[in-house]
Amino acid sequence: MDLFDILISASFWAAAIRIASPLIFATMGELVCERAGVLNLGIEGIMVAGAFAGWIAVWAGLPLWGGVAVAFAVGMALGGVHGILSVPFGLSQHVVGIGMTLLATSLTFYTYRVVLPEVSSPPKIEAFQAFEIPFLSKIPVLGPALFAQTPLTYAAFVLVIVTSLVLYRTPLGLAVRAAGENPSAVAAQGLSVTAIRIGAVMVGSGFMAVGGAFLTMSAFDSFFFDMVNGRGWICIALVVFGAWKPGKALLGAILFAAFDAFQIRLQQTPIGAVVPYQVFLMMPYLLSILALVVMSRRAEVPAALMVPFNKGER
Amino acid sequence: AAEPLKVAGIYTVPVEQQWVSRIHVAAVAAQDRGDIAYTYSENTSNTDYPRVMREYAEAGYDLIVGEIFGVEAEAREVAADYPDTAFLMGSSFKEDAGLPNLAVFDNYIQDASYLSGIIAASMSEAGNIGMVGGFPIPEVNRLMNAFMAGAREINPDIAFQISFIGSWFDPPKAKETAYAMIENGADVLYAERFGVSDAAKEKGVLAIGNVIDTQADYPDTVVASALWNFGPTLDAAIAAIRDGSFVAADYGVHSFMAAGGASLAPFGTFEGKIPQAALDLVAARAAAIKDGSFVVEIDDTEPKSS
Amino acid sequence: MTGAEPAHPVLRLSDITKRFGALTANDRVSFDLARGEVIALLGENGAGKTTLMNILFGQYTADAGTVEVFGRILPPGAPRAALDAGVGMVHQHFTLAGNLTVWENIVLGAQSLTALSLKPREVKARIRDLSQRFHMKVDPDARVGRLTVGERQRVEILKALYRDAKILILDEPTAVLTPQETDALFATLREAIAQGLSIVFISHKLHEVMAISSRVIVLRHGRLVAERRTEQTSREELAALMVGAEVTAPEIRPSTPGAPLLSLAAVTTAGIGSAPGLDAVTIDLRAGQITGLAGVSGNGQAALSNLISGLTLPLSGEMRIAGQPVGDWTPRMAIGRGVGRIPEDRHRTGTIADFTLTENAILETYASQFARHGWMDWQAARAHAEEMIATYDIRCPGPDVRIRLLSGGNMQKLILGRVLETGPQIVLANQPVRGLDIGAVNYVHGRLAEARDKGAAVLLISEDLDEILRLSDVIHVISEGRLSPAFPRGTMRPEDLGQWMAGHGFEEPAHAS
Amino acid sequence: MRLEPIANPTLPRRTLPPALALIATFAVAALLVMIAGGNPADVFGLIFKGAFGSKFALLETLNRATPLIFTGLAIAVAFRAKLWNIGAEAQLYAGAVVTVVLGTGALPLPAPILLPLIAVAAMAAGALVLFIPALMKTRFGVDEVVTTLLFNFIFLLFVSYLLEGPLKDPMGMGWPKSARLVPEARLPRIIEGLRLHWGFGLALISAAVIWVIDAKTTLGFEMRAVGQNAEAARFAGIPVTKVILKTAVLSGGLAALAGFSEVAGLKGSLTLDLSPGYGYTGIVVAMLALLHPAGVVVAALFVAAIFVGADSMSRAAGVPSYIADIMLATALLLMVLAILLTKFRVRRD
Ligand SMILES: Nc1ncnc2c1ncn2[C@@H]1O[C@H](COP(=O)(O)OP(=O)(O)OP(=O)(O)O)[C@@H](O)[C@H]1O
Ligand SMILES: Nc1ncnc2c1ncn2[C@@H]1O[C@H](COP(=O)(O)OP(=O)(O)OP(=O)(O)O)[C@@H](O)[C@H]1O
Ligand SMILES: [Mg+2]
Ligand SMILES: [Mg+2]
Repeated sequence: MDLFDILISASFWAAAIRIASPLIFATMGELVCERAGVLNLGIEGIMVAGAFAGWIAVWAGLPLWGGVAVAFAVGMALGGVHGILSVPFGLSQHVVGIGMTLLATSLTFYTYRVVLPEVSSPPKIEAFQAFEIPFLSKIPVLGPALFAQTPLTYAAFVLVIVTSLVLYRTPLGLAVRAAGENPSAVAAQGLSVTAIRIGAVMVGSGFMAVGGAFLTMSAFDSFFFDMVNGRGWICIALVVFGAWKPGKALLGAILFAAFDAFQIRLQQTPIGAVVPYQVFLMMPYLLSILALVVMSRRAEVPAALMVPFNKGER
Repeated sequence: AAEPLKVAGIYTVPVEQQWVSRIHVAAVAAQDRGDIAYTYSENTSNTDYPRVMREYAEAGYDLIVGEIFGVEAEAREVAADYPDTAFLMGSSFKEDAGLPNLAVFDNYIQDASYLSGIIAASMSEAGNIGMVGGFPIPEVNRLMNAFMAGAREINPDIAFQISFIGSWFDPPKAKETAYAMIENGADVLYAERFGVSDAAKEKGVLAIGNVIDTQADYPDTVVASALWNFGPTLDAAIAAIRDGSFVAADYGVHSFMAAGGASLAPFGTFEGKIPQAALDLVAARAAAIKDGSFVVEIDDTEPKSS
Repeated sequence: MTGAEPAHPVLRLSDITKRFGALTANDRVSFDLARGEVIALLGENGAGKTTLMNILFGQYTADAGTVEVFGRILPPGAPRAALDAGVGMVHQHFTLAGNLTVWENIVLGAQSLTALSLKPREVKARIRDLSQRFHMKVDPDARVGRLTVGERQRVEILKALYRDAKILILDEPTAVLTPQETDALFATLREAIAQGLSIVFISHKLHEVMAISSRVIVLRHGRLVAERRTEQTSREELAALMVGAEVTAPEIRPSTPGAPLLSLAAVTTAGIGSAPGLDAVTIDLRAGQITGLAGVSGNGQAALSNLISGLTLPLSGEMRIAGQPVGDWTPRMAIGRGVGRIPEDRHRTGTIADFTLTENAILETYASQFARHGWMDWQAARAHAEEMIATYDIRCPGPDVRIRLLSGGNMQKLILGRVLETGPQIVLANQPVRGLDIGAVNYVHGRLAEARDKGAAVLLISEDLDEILRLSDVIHVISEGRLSPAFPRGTMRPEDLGQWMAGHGFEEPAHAS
Repeated sequence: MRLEPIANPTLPRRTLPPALALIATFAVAALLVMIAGGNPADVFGLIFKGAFGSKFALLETLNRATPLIFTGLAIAVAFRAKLWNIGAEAQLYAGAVVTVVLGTGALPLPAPILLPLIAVAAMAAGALVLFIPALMKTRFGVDEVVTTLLFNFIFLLFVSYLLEGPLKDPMGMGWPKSARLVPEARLPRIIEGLRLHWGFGLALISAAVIWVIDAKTTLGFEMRAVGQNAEAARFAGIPVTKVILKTAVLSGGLAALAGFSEVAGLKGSLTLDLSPGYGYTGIVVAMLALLHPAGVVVAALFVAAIFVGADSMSRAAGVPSYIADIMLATALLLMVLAILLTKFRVRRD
């Protein structure tokens, strides 16, 4: 297939959107955390936990959306731990994040092994199926790419809109944005920086967990160790790439996913026969860095990101 | 009956991984028979591997099973330090007479893979087969190459699309890769990784299994599978330890079809849907392999798309 | 609302005591505030003014004592309750989020967090209404990060007014304002008083205190030591009450200028953020002379200061030091060429908060004087710091204390010492007494004059015309990056300078003397 | 809630929180062991035995601590200058790659010359790997948290390419791994017959060197100044950009030594899974140590002991070995909290 043909094919963009979906959830989650001033390096582990929790809940008999809710709740709980350690106690967000990733991952694996001690391949669930939106899915190229996805993908897009609306159009979002920029501005208005930040980390972590659950409940239908495979870390880059704005971050996620979908297809072209496959796998990362260099000057980092706030001190 | 042997497995991946799962299943079966008492450590990184070997050896295990592809030299040092413990290790190297307590094996199921390739080619109308692998390591390459050789016997011009996803456990990624291959014309997929058969199932094309039999999960998709049965390998080791004859040896032969270590899975739902010509060829090759008149080449080099 | 009866003050502090460890920051402080009254709170740096206001506003919890607003005791430690009771506070350090717009900052926390909309249109209309009523010009849609200090100040006040504050607390609101901005602020405050608000006002500038307050309360070491009606007191008395002794300003004698030590010829530099750069500036800084640079902040002072400090290079034009053109130019080279620099912001630029006094003392000279072949001589550094503590009267527990714990005045003394002890040829003093109490101000001024007398060329950048007029041997005004001619001591009245500061007089091309 | 510094913490104040953190960690482990069907009563004994109970166990703990000392130091150095190096993993592999390139026979030199040469070259490679993100930070203002993080993936893929391509052991039967080092390129054992190698010694020496740099040299002073307040440092004449780049070189070099030590001291060859996340764990080690080099050694030993002990315990108790990682994570999180509580008091208001 010609490279250009690939780029204009509906199936390619459908793949890009599919690959992007879990990233969109988790990126929105990370974005919410960082907007409130907390870098959440627990993302990778929280996604693992969410992937497992949603899947096992459905396996145990819950409906699919029930599984999503369970994943969200598990993410919230882990986010709560992250929040308590990093906000009122002000512990290093790097340490808490890495510790949370280790904790969430190992707890998940442990739970998996305790629940399913003797299996040679993990059980499958009836995952979300693609749902063609009437009419819209008939639009050429765009239709099959955008409107023949699973409900969870649609939810990812809705989440971007909701995140955006809440952040920019509601008092709560205003407080979150202020907490990430200058927490004393929030405290001086009688609002609790601690509560806002912990809340943001919890909700954001919930989104991350749903991103993980996408992998086991939409992209695939069972859970494997290590299946999150670094996607969480990508989302941290995507937040920066998106300059902490939901819309741009969404764009970044789709772009990254498009590169991923593209490299998969590129491997089957004549180029693929001569270039080592690692080069293709590297491509999305390299392009992210390149994009960061190009974008860097304009991005506005939340000023209080990674800065703990303690009422007693200035 | 005699005291069960104390057997420990050390795996660098979770026991769900196909390759390891065959060892695990065989060991559990042996335990259920009462032959061994079995325990295992999974997801042990190569950094920790020698330490874990030592711990089991120190704890007095009779037999340690596992995979030392990444730690060949260190593992041999450990084996040398514990001459009374038998080590049966997946390894790319041959046994070493100077290290009598370490025997090697691998999944030499190229015979079955070859046969599954014949079937794959016969089922592919497009003459285009997609193959998704984790990493191009010897035992993956070996089976892919045998599969491709078998397929070419039916259709010398058949095209192969080959991709490695750089992970053992990323079914969504494997699935996406498989989708791309189907878009690109593949109508039969070689399912080296989890996720590939799922893509085939969704897109209504066929898949060929590898190492394990997954037809029950994909009844209308998985046509045939090249199975690995670790039982003969393990049983041979247990017997050897029991009668004190365990020595450095290449247990890989126990994975050959002739030894019952490899087989083509029953066609099950695809019974009667495979062209007779292919079935005849499979039968002929299988017989020739068993009597030694046909040898499937062992080729560990990285396969390339064609 | 009817006029408050004298028996019912709008605010009553009773026996407020607050300790920080061993230190008693407020010691049984009590006072009342009546409706429509302005109380000025005076005291040296560290006297406990901010602490007291933070307690009143609920940001700190008092160890003892109560805060009563409109007859009701506020729960301790709850800014929310204070806000709801009608207390608004403008903090010494602004509490604004730079990434948000003016209206967003104002409405932050004023609406229920569960509300589904910010109602921007209503909010902005209300802000416009308020800004009209109180004579404060702001653009509700401007991003706060881009505003000048004066504008930010207005946003802070609007924040309080937006919440219907009846009591306004202003902690050093004028410390960073230009005289014009201060005037505008006072106009607003008078309007507020007229509309029934009551105000607590903190400032180190006694003329402001005299101008705006009706009553003055003086704190010393956390205790309320005096209370005066403004019309019955004088600046001299207040100064003495604050310090606890007679205060005399250093006498500044006229000087005889020498050769130019630093000169700029038609220098143009890049702007900094929204502030302009220098626009073909020509100036000579002469030995034995204090050159005052007056001007509204944000007119190129930062550009000039950065240039002299070694942080930037001219885009065009030439800078000479002692007649030698400078080529490569870095802060380290500036120090090497004898340029001593007192930066505008002692917290951000002048010191490293978590470094010890010793480390801060050698920050500019560690490589040249306290290290050999890359090895630090900490013993010498410490000895040097001890010497500086003694010479410059830095009040502190010792050379190992983290600089963060020093008061602004003592921090400034350290910076001053760091600059002066190398015997600089050229001294750049950018806002050297901002936020300092009278005693500290006098000290810094005295030392600057002393440096001049020893032959240094001093450039004093300040927005405080009093300070400029008192200290400078020659004055320039800067506006939009352009420089006025030099006005020798005694030739200009404040009003004249004000005209220049407002940009008048620049029509003709600027002539440098 | 508010944290209030304690001026002079008493002895119980300084010891009780860490002790409680440790006890809580063991309690968590015991609970998990019980859920998994093991005997919780044995947990403590088995962990202790696994980490220190025999010469073998002790040496394993020290071996495990060795790369963590290097990466911990690398992070401590970088974080002090507020250079957020999350890419120690990549730098570690850079060191390992160079060790393999130079140590597999390319240079026919005797050990006393070859080993230092390799070590220096490895450091240079690690330095380079961090230098690039540092340069992007100073030049373009690109956030190094992200770039160093992404570099980990890129570099690992690069190593994967090398191991399947140019560096693949021709005698390795196709498995992606490098050839073995020549004996001259191997770090000798500290005591013959025991598995502990001179990499551990080198780690201790590195810690001492960093300590000296921090406390006694102008570079240490500059790095701290830049980390605490770059603007003030620049104003005072400290060449901030240069200092950041120097910090990057030092940090990347230290991380690379972890790779050098693992390959030359322990493994003798390079595989793709050389490091089970030492680069990331180094961050935790450094923070536990409050970025102090001596603390890094202690923290690395602590982390290693918990992991080795708990891993061994899980085998002895017949429960999933993931408990070891859970314990490690719990211990880390609770211990950083405990260290905070030795210096601060929690006040409610
Ligand atoms: N958060 C704090 N922790 C410990 N001590 C403090 C704290 N805040 C203030 N102090 C102490 O309280 C005293 C009073 O400080 P405060 O800030 O109230 O002074 P101030 O009168 O506002 O000074 P200035 O005129 O410089 O603003 C100081 O000497 C200081 O030692
Ligand atoms: N976190 C703190 N811990 C202890 N003391 C503090 C703390 N913050 C401030 N202080 C004390 O508060 C006093 C006043 O602090 P502040 O910073 O208001 O000084 P300042 O003279 O007003 O300086 P500036 O006007 O430059 O801000 C100082 O004496 C300082 O010791
Ligand atoms: Mg104050
Ligand atoms: Mg002050």
